[in-house]
Amino acid sequence: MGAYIIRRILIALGMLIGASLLGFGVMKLTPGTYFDLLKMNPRISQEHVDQQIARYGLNQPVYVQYLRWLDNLLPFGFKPTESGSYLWVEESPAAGRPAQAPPEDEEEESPPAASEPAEAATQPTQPATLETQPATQTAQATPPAAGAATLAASAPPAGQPAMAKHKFNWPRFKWPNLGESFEHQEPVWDVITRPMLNTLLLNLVAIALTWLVALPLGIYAALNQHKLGDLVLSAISFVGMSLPGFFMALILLWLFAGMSNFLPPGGLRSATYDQMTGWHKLLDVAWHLIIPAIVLTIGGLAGLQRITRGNMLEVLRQQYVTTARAKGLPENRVIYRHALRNAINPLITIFGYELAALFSGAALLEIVLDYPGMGQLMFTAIVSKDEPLVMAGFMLGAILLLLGNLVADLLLAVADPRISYS
Amino acid sequence: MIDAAAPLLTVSDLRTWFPIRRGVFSRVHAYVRAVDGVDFTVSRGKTLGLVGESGSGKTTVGRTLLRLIPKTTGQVFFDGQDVMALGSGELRRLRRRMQIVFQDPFGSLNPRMTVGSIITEPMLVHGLYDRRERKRRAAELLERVGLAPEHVNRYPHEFSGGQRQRIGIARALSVQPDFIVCDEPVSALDVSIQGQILNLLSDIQDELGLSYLFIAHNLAVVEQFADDVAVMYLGRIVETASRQDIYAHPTHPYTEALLSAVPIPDPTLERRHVRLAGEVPSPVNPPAGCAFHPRCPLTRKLAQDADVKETTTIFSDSQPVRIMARCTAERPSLRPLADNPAHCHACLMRQ
Amino acid sequence: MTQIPQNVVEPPAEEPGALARGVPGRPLSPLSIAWRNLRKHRLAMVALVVLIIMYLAMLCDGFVAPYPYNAWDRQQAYHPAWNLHVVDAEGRFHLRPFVYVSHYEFDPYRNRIWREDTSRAYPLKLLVRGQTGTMLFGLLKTGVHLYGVQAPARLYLLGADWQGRDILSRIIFGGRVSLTIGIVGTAIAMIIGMIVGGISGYVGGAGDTVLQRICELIMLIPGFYTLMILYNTLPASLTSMQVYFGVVVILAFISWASLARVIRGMVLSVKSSDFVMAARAGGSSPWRVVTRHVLPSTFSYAIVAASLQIPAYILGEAGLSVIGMGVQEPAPTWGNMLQQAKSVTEMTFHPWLLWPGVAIFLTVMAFNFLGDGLRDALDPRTVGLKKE
Amino acid sequence: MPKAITRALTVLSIVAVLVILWVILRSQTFGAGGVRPEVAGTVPAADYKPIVGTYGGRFVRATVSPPKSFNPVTSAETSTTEYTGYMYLGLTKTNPWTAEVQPELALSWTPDESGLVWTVKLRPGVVWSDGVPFTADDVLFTYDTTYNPKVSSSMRGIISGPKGERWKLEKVDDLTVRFTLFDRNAIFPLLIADSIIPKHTLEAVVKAGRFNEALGTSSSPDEMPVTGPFMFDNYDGSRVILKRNPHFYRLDAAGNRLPYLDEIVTIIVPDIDVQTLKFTSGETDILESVSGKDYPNIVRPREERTKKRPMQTAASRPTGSDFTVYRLGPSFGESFLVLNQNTGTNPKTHQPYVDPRKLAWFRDVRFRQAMSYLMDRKFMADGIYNGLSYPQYGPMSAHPDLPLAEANTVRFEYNLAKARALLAEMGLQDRNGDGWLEDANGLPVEFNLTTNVENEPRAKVAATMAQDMQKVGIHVNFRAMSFNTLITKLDYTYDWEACVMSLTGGPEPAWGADVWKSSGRLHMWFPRQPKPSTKWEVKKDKFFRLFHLWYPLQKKPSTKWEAEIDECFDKGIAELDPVKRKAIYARWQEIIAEQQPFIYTVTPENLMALRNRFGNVFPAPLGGVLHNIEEIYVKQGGSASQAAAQGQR
Repeated sequence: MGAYIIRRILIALGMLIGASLLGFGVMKLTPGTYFDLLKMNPRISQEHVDQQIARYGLNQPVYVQYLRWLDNLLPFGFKPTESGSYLWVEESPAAGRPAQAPPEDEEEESPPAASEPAEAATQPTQPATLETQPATQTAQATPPAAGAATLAASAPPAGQPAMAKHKFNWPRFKWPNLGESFEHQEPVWDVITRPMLNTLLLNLVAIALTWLVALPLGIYAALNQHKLGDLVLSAISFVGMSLPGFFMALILLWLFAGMSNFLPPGGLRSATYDQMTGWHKLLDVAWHLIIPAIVLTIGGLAGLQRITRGNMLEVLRQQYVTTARAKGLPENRVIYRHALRNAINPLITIFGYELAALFSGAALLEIVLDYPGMGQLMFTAIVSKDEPLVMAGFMLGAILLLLGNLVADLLLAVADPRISYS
Repeated sequence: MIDAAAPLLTVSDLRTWFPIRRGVFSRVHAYVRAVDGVDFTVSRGKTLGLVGESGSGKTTVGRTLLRLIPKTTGQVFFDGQDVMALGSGELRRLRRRMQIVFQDPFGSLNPRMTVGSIITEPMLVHGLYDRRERKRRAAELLERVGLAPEHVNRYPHEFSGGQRQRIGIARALSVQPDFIVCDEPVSALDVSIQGQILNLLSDIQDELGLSYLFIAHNLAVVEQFADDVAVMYLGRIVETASRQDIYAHPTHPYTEALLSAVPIPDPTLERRHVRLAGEVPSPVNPPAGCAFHPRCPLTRKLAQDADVKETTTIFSDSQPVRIMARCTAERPSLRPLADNPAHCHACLMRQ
Repeated sequence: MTQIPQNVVEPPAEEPGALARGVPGRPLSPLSIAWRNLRKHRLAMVALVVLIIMYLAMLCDGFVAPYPYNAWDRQQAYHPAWNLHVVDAEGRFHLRPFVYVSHYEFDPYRNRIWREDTSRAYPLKLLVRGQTGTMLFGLLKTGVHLYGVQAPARLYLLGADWQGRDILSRIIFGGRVSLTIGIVGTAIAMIIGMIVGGISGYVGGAGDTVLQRICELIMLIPGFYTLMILYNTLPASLTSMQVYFGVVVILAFISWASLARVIRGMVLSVKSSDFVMAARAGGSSPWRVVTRHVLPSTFSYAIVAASLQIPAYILGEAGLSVIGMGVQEPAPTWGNMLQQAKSVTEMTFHPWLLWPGVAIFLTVMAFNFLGDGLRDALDPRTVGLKKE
Repeated sequence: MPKAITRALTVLSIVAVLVILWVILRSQTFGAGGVRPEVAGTVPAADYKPIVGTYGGRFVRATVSPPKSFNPVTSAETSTTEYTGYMYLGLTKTNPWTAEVQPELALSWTPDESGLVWTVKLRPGVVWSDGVPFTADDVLFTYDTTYNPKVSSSMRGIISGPKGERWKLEKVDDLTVRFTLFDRNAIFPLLIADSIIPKHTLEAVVKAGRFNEALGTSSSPDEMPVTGPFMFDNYDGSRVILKRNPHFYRLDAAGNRLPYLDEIVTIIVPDIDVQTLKFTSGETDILESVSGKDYPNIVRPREERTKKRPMQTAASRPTGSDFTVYRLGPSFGESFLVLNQNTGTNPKTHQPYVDPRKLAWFRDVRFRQAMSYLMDRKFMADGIYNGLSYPQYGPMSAHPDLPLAEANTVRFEYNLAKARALLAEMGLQDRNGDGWLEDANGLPVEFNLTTNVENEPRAKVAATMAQDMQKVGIHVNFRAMSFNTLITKLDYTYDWEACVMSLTGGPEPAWGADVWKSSGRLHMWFPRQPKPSTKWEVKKDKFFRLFHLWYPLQKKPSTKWEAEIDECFDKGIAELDPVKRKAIYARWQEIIAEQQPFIYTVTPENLMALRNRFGNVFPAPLGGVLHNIEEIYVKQGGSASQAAAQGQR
């Protein structure tokens, strides 16, 4: 089991890198950058736009941009430099030190973008100056021995400091981050936490509702097969399965918010939220959740109800249920101890998949209903090309999918003694 | 051109192992040794019966020598050609001469094809005959195997199991092969039908001079059909002899045990009933030495015999059993009997 | 497909008793059995009929619809639905429904107040001559329409949009996109899925691993986000036809992987089946084995999966269009028509703009019923284990 | 048979759903009862007489996008300025009625005779919200920071010369600053309306090189002392709260320190539609930028609400008529059609940016005038804005009251016959009787029209004109694309033909220099020209010459109009005499109206709605409803709900 999980995680890491490459590549297919938006404002100068573009490295080759992004994510990152190099930092030739070529072969592979120091000098972007300045200062101010010490273990023994034109940039610990959003000018993590929590809230409420309603209904339908209740439920299921979520959302919005002001028209909290007391705050959020949660629930309800019913019928037909009945066990015990457990097992996988779709599953609905969640955020980010934000949402979605699948598989193993991963 | 006395098919040291992968990097952890060093020959116009319990690897042998499953090591010579070394084109040509009839009459016919196209397909892919001739031959073959020629346009699901097996035979015959692997062709059929199919196979053999490798899981079927018999246990052949020899003088304890299970039509005859202890061990981790030793009835005898010196004690069915030390250490090889060189067996205690 | 249970006791004489089940002289192919099963499924048949009607209307759109999709009349912007009358201004009843010419004025609150000119009635007519429209995907031109009224009156059974275009006509023309996108998309995904799944399952080895990883990668990426990102990569200079294909390809790109995986699983099981062994032993080339034996065995799954996936494509296109990513105006699709109804003002004042949503609902439901019927008819055991 | 029942039930439920939909979808669906809100217009400047209000209350508004930063130097987008406008004052401000420059932090600004040296006297007694006095040092610091190359300042380009010249600032005394400009600049008083930032908190930040990140959305309120009426309090991702600045310099007539309101809460609501709903349901107090399309919905009768919902505070309880809708006259978001007149060739592919055949049409003034004749401005107003918009024919004509607006411009009213005639004069007419136009060579007249998807009214404007173009026989392929893509085409690749756009405008033409001057970046029809190119540059391209032979120009249009516009703008900025300036800009408007490089369509009406509980509301045509936010107060005793809100606080 342990080896299985480790294996899954290793594969998952590889998959995530693949997914990030795919996402990044696809996003780069579109021309233009986020900052093109600024250009239509006569009050914003071209220089300002160029500066912003340079600040986020959008003028560099795509692979450098990708590395920059990846570097942000790693806990032991290679500090990005403005010359585009990740492993090799260009040392400013310190006075008095012999600048000789190092013997290693790798050193000769000077990074492609490193040939643009002139440009970097003429357009000094903010982070660059900030990062390189202290480094050069320490190098110049401290004696060679101390300087070597700051270069970590790679530096040759003091006394004969073979100062290279490039020095190896050792990975050092840093907190992983998702970069900075172009639009919000804030760390991506800060931007997405709240929408993420909102989306989780909506989806968890909807999933809980769906399961709480669908399971009893499914069991009821199975136990009353071909009776009126079952028939009504399956008729409703078919209609519910076929009613597009966004259409239902539009109609509910129009009926309850547009025409009658009965339910709030969107968002998650009222403007007066912070004037409210604790109890009212809860009610306020619940009030705002009604329309989106109902739409999501109805969407999932129909399918789950039908599957539960099918599974339950299947199990009830099995011989061990017949045996249990033949033993004279009370009907309730037969159904809830013997049948139900086995009927629910296959549903566990579905639960895993639902978990996987937490982030992107309700995206369209969020956009249509103006719910302040990930879908809404990603929509604006994609349209305006706020790349760090798009990548973060994309990757979070992918991670959740991986996790959901893993959880589904593990849950299945826990629930079903016949399955084991060894 | 080729010596008629030379065997049609020679199999030497054939092994088919299936890897088992596990762990973080899914390295090969172990192998299922389905076939683990098998030698036999099939003579022209004769039938070799290959007998063994389920899981002994006999079906794998049949499929490996037709190259339906990749071998691990070993050689197979068919009419002087090294089957395992053939390129894909030569292999296809050879396939005309080697055919197979499957055990399961329901799974071996493509449910989406008519009987006619099932039978004509081998001819088609080998480019034999033109379209009309193929149709004519299909009808002819159907008739030969006891079905009506107009059945060519029907689908397999409209036939009974015995009828389907006849279709399978007709398909095998369609390219006029020299050799057919009959992979338990009757074990899925009712007893009443078994005889009819066996008779059909036998008639066809007489008529066309075919050779068969006849795979079966009990000796009863083989008794009336095979010229020679090979007994397999856990991927190895433990005894091979002519039909008469094996039924008259089984030498390997496993063969004896199998034979004792065969019902004897003559009530006056009495056969000592040998009951095998335990179950077939896993082919992943076969017992060292003689693979049969944990279940071997001879060990029971050994418990009483005092003259065998080197013994060791194993636990079989939780009973301590004394067995010959060599049985657990040395892998027995197939050796001819002193009095009958055509009769080989692989039992250390009897050699 | 097994019609005879395995435990049936066989007649000893081996007379072809089992054959008596079929119609004598005519082979009963698996397909005809499926059709026979499907015919028993009433609801699926109703759905099939509804779909056939819809597709026929879509194919003959220029003839069935009273107006071409882009026929505008700015004087009639936002004309309400159903302007057919049977009782005229004097209170007389007419058997043949008729239409009055109408026009609007703004009241001080900018509501459109509609007034009908009752001086002349324009009766509803069948097979009238009107504006030339196209049908059969634009291959044929027709000036004759199934029904309509004489100009200058205009018939608005389901109302008009902001340019005075007939909603019903646009729904019928919108079927060109919405009704075909599922079929084209599923076909593309199915072809890719079959090829990849077939190769992956049949060949195995390193190729299988690589293909499986690619499939997993595609399944890993969050669907709707990817849809939006990919739509944004479509070049700007595309015509609406090209955008349509772009959207189809994008939708297929998202969905082929799961198909490929299921087909791979089926190929793996079919591959080791005896009839495939038999075909190989018979000397069939791998290509022939895959195309003649392995893949056809996955067809029944494929057909069911297709009928169940088509609604997903319709909804996918509509969803994208509703948020403005899809085939653009003036070409109608049900999604981009709904986009206009998205605002609460439009829904309150012009609720007839929501009709395309009803069309989506009906189509999706019909496909759901049909898929359900097909699943029952084709193979209840091997199909539909997992609901996407 | 149960199966039969399930089928019957399913069919029945489908039929039921369809019937319900049928009933609902047939016609307008709101009840007729209830009360409509009032509708009002602007108040004349003469009636602007604020009274003494009362303290307290909050003001809730909604906005589309979240704030990116509260840094007035680095960000000039609306998402920042809509807050910094309340927080930071400039030296001057514009009059909301007349667009005249008025004193704010500066009391006076006087040029010397050369027009290059301006002496600015600052208002005494102004303190930052943390109590530190505002002095000339803050002004110097602000301009230092703006010119700092490490600061990505949006203003730097505008106040720098073409060769990087800068203004020189000298501190004469604590309340006097002397600006020395590098050239004469008539809009200098306007330029110094930009926010002044505090030196005492930000100087260290600038020195540390962290200014670009300073005053961000996660900064604490203590880091942001302000001079404006409101200061930053809190931003939690969905709401921005600004609170009252107790040190704001203005006093009311009774000597009370303004502002009256305690808080301005801005909630982020991306969807305009939901903003409307939030306003009508009582969650917000103001509805800015109402589209004419939504007007009937906003003024529709609403029931007086009596039942109180648990989660709604009394203050936000809506009633049918508790707000007023203000019609403020034309806004600045005019849509126009622009045709690509770029004669250049792509340096990579050596292909001309625009098909020479089409370029010849686009550069022909008759073609552009014909396009202007094709604009059904009446329908655009009625169909898209419910009639709440103004036809526009020239760059400023929709604003007849603006100081520099010139009303007597040429107008090309909707007239298909005149459009056809002009096109025929160019040789574009239906030669084969198929209803579509062909050129002299028999080739169809066609081009691509585009706009951006995101702006729905603009897309509708484009769709409308495309229909009329088709009606006169031009094959026009209309496709909307995403804004980024469109901008890339307009700004980099130049591979577009016709496009519907709009620009952020304003009452001062000089701001638009980048648009109108031929070297400008936003000179959309042919940006970044080394020198004005209105003259036919036939020799440049071989193909072009070939085509030129086929389409000899019977009458050469005025060839130097672009150069003349350049001249207008160069002269206009340097001209300090208002009368002469007006004449210069009148000439510019005349040229544009005649040459139609931008073919204007309609300008939507500026509509706002505000709750009636606020006092001192004096809507102005340019400043809107909130221009005197510091004087706006919550009326006492207005309603019971108001009292409740007061009590709760």
